Amino acid sequence: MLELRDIAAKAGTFALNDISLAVDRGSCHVIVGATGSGKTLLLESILGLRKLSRGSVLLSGREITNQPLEKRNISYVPQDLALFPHLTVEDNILYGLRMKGIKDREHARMVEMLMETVGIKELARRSIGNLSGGERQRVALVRAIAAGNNHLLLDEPFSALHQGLRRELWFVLKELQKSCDLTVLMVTHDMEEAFFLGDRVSVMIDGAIRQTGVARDVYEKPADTAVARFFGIRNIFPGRVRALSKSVLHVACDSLGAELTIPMGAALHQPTEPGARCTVGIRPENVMVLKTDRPSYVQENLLAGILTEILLKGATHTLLFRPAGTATVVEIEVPDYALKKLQLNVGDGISIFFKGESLFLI
Amino acid sequence: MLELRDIAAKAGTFALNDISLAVDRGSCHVIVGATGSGKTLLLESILGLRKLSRGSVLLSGREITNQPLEKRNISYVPQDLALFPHLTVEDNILYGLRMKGIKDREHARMVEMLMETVGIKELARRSIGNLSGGERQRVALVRAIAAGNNHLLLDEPFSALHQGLRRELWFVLKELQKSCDLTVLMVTHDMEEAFFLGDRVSVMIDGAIRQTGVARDVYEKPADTAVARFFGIRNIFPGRVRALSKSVLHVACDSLGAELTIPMGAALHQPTEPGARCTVGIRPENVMVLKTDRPSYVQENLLAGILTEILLKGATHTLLFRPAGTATVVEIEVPDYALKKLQLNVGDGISIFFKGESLFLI
Amino acid sequence: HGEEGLLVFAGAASKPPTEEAAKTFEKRTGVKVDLVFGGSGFVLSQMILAKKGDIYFPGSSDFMEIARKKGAVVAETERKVVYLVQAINVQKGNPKGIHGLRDLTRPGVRVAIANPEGVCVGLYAVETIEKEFSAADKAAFKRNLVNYMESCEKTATAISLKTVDAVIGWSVFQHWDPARIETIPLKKSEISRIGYIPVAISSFSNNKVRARQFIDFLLSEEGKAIYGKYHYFMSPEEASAWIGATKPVGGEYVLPADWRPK
Amino acid sequence: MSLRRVSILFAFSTFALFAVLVLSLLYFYRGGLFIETLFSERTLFSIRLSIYSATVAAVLATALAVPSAYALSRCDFPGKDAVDTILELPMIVSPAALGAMLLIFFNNPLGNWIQTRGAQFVFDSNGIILAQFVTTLGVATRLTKAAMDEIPQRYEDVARTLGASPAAAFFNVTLPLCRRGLAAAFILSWAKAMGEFGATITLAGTMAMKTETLPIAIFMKLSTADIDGTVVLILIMTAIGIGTLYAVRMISRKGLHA
Amino acid sequence: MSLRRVSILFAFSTFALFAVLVLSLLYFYRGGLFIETLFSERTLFSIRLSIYSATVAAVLATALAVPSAYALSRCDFPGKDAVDTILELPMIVSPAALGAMLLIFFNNPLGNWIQTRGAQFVFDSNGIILAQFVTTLGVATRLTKAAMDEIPQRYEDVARTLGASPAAAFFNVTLPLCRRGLAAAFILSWAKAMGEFGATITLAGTMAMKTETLPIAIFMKLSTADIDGTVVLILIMTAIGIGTLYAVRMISRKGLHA
Ligand SMILES: Nc1ncnc2c1ncn2[C@@H]1O[C@H](COP(=O)(O)OP(=O)(O)OP(=O)(O)O)[C@@H](O)[C@H]1O
Ligand SMILES: Nc1ncnc2c1ncn2[C@@H]1O[C@H](COP(=O)(O)OP(=O)(O)OP(=O)(O)O)[C@@H](O)[C@H]1O
Ligand SMILES: [Mg+2]
Ligand SMILES: [Mg+2]
Repeated sequence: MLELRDIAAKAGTFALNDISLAVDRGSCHVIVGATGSGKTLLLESILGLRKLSRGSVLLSGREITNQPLEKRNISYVPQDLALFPHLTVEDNILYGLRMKGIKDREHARMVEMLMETVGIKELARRSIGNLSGGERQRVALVRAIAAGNNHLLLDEPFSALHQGLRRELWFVLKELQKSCDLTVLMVTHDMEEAFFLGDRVSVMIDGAIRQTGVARDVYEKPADTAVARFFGIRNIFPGRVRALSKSVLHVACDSLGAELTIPMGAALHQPTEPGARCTVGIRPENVMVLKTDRPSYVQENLLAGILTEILLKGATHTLLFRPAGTATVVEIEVPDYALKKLQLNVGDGISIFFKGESLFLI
Repeated sequence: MLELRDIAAKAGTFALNDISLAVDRGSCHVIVGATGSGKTLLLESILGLRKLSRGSVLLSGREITNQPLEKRNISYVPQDLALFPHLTVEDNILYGLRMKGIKDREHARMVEMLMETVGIKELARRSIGNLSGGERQRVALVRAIAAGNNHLLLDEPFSALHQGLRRELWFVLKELQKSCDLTVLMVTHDMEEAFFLGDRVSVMIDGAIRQTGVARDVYEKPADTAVARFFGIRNIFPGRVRALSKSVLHVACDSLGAELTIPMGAALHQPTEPGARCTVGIRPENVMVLKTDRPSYVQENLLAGILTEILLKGATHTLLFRPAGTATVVEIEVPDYALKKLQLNVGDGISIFFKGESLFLI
Repeated sequence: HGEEGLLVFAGAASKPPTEEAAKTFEKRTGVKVDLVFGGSGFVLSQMILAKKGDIYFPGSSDFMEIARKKGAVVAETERKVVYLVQAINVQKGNPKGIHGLRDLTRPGVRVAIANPEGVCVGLYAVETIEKEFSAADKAAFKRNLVNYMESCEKTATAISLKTVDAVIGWSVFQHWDPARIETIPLKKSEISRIGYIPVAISSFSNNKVRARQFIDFLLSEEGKAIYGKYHYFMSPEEASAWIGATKPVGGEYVLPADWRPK
Repeated sequence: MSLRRVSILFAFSTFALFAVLVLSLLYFYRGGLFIETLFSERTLFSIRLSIYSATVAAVLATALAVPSAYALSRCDFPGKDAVDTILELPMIVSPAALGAMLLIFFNNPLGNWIQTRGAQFVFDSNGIILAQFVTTLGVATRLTKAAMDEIPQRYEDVARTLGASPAAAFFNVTLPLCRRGLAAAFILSWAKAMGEFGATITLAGTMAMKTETLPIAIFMKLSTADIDGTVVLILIMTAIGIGTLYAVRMISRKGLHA
Repeated sequence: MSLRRVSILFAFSTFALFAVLVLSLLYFYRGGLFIETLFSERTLFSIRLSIYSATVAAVLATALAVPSAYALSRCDFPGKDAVDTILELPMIVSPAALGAMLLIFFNNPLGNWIQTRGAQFVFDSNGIILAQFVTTLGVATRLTKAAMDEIPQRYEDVARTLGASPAAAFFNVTLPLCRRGLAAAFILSWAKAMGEFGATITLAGTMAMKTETLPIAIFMKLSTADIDGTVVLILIMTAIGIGTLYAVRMISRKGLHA
């Protein structure tokens, strides 16, 4: 169990602010966040590579805030790997074991098997300098795990691997977590990875943790607009609750010139009373386009307006839409084949439609 | 236009073999491949950082095989970035311009705008040492583009960026390609990236290029089993063409104990006559599971057998299936909710079913 | 230092005969003699700083003067061992055709003398120059003067290595490197005094009896024979005979201020 | 005791060693003489001469060292090992022998020709610079090479893909990257040149107001058994040398570590 | 002309400079004398003494330099700049002055005490080692520090996350990473100690078969205007020194660059 209590640290003009976090024993906690949001800094602060200006770090209930690095028993895969350039792959990997004076056969066999599993066993005698990017990353991973600590901090450990191998290593990591009772805190920018590996996920923005929860919850119920934006919810509109029933919520969005009907359960914190301010969001890919000349079979969450721009991209394209009587821009992502079928032109009057279940209340 | 003719190079015991490639002017050619397959080596060979043991490199028809590095006019974003640690972000970026003595205002403004677009403008005066991983990557990208060459080699240039920013930069790159007439050769291990950016895609395996083509073709019609495996087609079975009509192909797969019906157009090279050997593949996620106690509404490509293992993973799970009367293992990936609905147990007799259009003929 | 052995601080100029003498003395008495050679002043500094040593044996008289003033030697024990006569030394074969003092003022002749501040052969040279040269000659000489050599032996080496055309040194230089050095005698009037090499017991010695014994050996016939072999003058008479006139031995000469920049 | 403590202890014991040496000079120190000696025309001349020639020699040596070090660090060529090894020659043979070798060289027809046609070196202030240059060249090259060896060639290569010529890449990338090593090389060369004595005295002589550098003045004082004078000059030398280096270090710290 | 060519040219001109100096010795060379001098008991003693004391001094200096350099490179402590600057003292004050300082030190009550209770240094072969040690300590520390400065602290930090104590991280990571710099420091120290002359002669004197190292023997030959002997001894010194260094370099190349 790894616990952070109100940690704060500084790096130049950048600051980590009051970060609290608890990673349960044996679980994997994933930190996601934009580049430059302070994820690496946070890991370094936990490890003692950076001085905290405030707060404390606890490991299995024991405070380690002022412990020297080597006494913390936390292994680390740095973003830049920091493999020892003068040692072979094998010596890099066995470094931790040797430092701890662990000589037992079983552990050594475990390490060997691990090397085999991640596919670097044949590299054992190679020097670090002539490995490929992905090979290095795996060496760094094995080196950290082989050190035999129960706590593991991983800074984007799979970023240089191709999809197939990456997925394989996810399984390996899950397996190891169980067999070695590992508590993992990991940084990634791959959402799939976060979903797959993360028992819980934290979203870091500008040096602060904005939301923590189960992956799906965080993804589907962003706590604030910044988190929503990070997860690709590019359409965000302010609103006001007009009425609420047991199953749905009616929100008036002036900027859209329309009232939206949202099922209950679309937000973390439900506005409790009519008149409360709120924010509604929707992913561009969840906005449906209807040609106005076709009969529409939906009535709710339907907006009429004008198609103001078509941005051709590739597999999908982006459309910009202006609801009638407003200056708001709604972003819509449509697949290539759909666009072809619709035969749209800039300036066309079209309707769009938000599926209730894909609307977010923030 | 960048052309490689039968390039070969060595690095220790690893060798690049007879690589030929042509990147059309203004297009983006993506190289995908497993880690350690030689992608970085190939880029380095093109740039002249490594000596070729054979073959030639042509740029716009002009041979540059023996030209000094700086005369090749190819910009490069190395996998390890190699930013100059003694220069500020701005000086790193302007390095190329200064070396070429380009002083015109417009170019400088273009570079400034580029920095703004990728979000590193406020970092201009910072030193390289205290940038985050993703910030560094963007600096390296801008540095390469700012040098003003028409040819650009990118080695996993977006690997440290989160999804949102990564997508934005895809657009930026596409835009730049048009506005600056850039010919791009790029390495990635992100398939989405390859699809989005790559006009053409090459698959590299063990130092050789196994297949080149339009992204979708390569993905859907792998040229050989190695490529197929790389793209996650983990179920691969040998077969023999039994009959072929205008629209479908009947393939007998002894290892499955069944005959498969495959629509024409599922392979790059169609077997021309009955009796020809061929290989059939299918992705685990395209294998459908039917409980045998339910009535089946499909007849084609249906296999009965036994569920031998359930590997619980997370969002999706893997099932292993043995067709009746064989020793073959078929891998099946099912979403979590589906597994729950099916209420399967190891040892159950179940049926599986391959959708014709998701079968590959290799 | 062991009770048995003797530690001698000696000027490097007389190294070969002194080494030979020490060896002979060792053979005769079984007393080990350690010789520290160097510039006479330099070894004196060493002796004072180390507070060690039994015998001080400089290359020339003026250092004995200093040693006496500093109380580094037992004054009464001073003895003169050999005698030296001033001369011009030139390269073998005398390529510049230097035959007398006045030739040293000729343009284009590179001349050196020993440092008159520390080395007596330099001081003697200055005395001669001051006495013999007019102001114009002196100026011409100073123009030709390229260096003050820091020791007696360096003054000789300057000729050996052909770094200068002539030095005003000792007549004995010729015998130090006969293949390269040639001595041009000065006129007898030009020589004011005869130089000598003294020896004395160091005040730091705690083995004065043995030290006395070594000095006695140097002054014995056997000792003298060794120095004679190296063409030192063994008595004032011998030196006067070589000059062709009788000159005083040693004595004081105060270096004029213009030779002593502050 | 922790590594940190132990290592700091060692650092201070090195300091103490040298500090004790300097302090023990005070045993012979006489204040009045210090002022008198320091402000005498002769001492001031020596100080100026020492600083001037050490600076010129160190600049020359470093300037020559940089390209040589580049060749030794980056290029492969026949005879490289020989070049690399001979760099230690000036240290190995001892300064006095080096001076003798220089004298012997000027004894040769070639050396003679240089002296008659070109500049005088023997017993001339040019000789000081030459002697100091020759003694420091080897160490300056060795240190610069060591510094360059630590800079990966990769940066240069990448600079060239950005259009820099090999020379530009060298000047803009490698050279500034090893600036700390270069500064260390220069400072050490300067210090070595300042303290150079054996080769200087042999080649350039000891003439007051002409070729008498501070180390030679110290030696001359010692040679005239003037121990008080020696102590004073050593103190002056120490103060000037260490003071200058301390100042340089403080000033360049900002520039170098920025 | 390309940078490569120019830089190689410079490297060879450095080589040529030293080579010409060595070759010009042959102007005075006499073969018979060479053999005779080389195999005389006295020369052989000098060779042994030189190699022995230089090796001991260089080993001691490097051993002390490593922890000091670590402190200067990795730790912050008050007085660090002073320690850092005083390292150049032995170069600045010139060897003869350094020797004089050592003599003066042993004149002190403390120095005296050491000499009576501990080992004899003044006019003793211990003095040679001490003089060489003191002259090389500064440069050894400076070079080792420069080498360590180039190794990012990060490796040590990561080693510690793997359970290495600061000392273990230092010995297993930093030290081997700067092994080339360390080797260069040792080699330079050895060369410097081999050629050390000023401090040695001042502290230990010139006693034949006792404290006469090769540089001192050369000096004494020169002092007695024995040019032929000087030349022979310089050649012997050069051959031994450069030969040893070349051999060391060839052998360690494999070990270091592996
Ligand atoms: N010395 C400094 N001065 C100013 N800003 C700094 C300094 N050091 C770090 N930063 C800033 O702190 C922020 C956080 O850096 P960090 O490396 O933790 O980001 P990150 O979340 O790991 O990003 P990435 O995903 O790109 O690795 C960055 O914006 C970086 O520029
Ligand atoms: N000196 C060498 N000796 C042996 N093998 C080497 C040497 N240098 C490189 N290799 C091997 O060459 C292969 C190709 O390396 P390269 O860096 O091109 O891989 P890559 O395709 O870029 O992989 P990644 O996606 O991980 O960056 C790797 O397996 C690497 O181990
Ligand atoms: Mg990071
Ligand atoms: Mg790569």
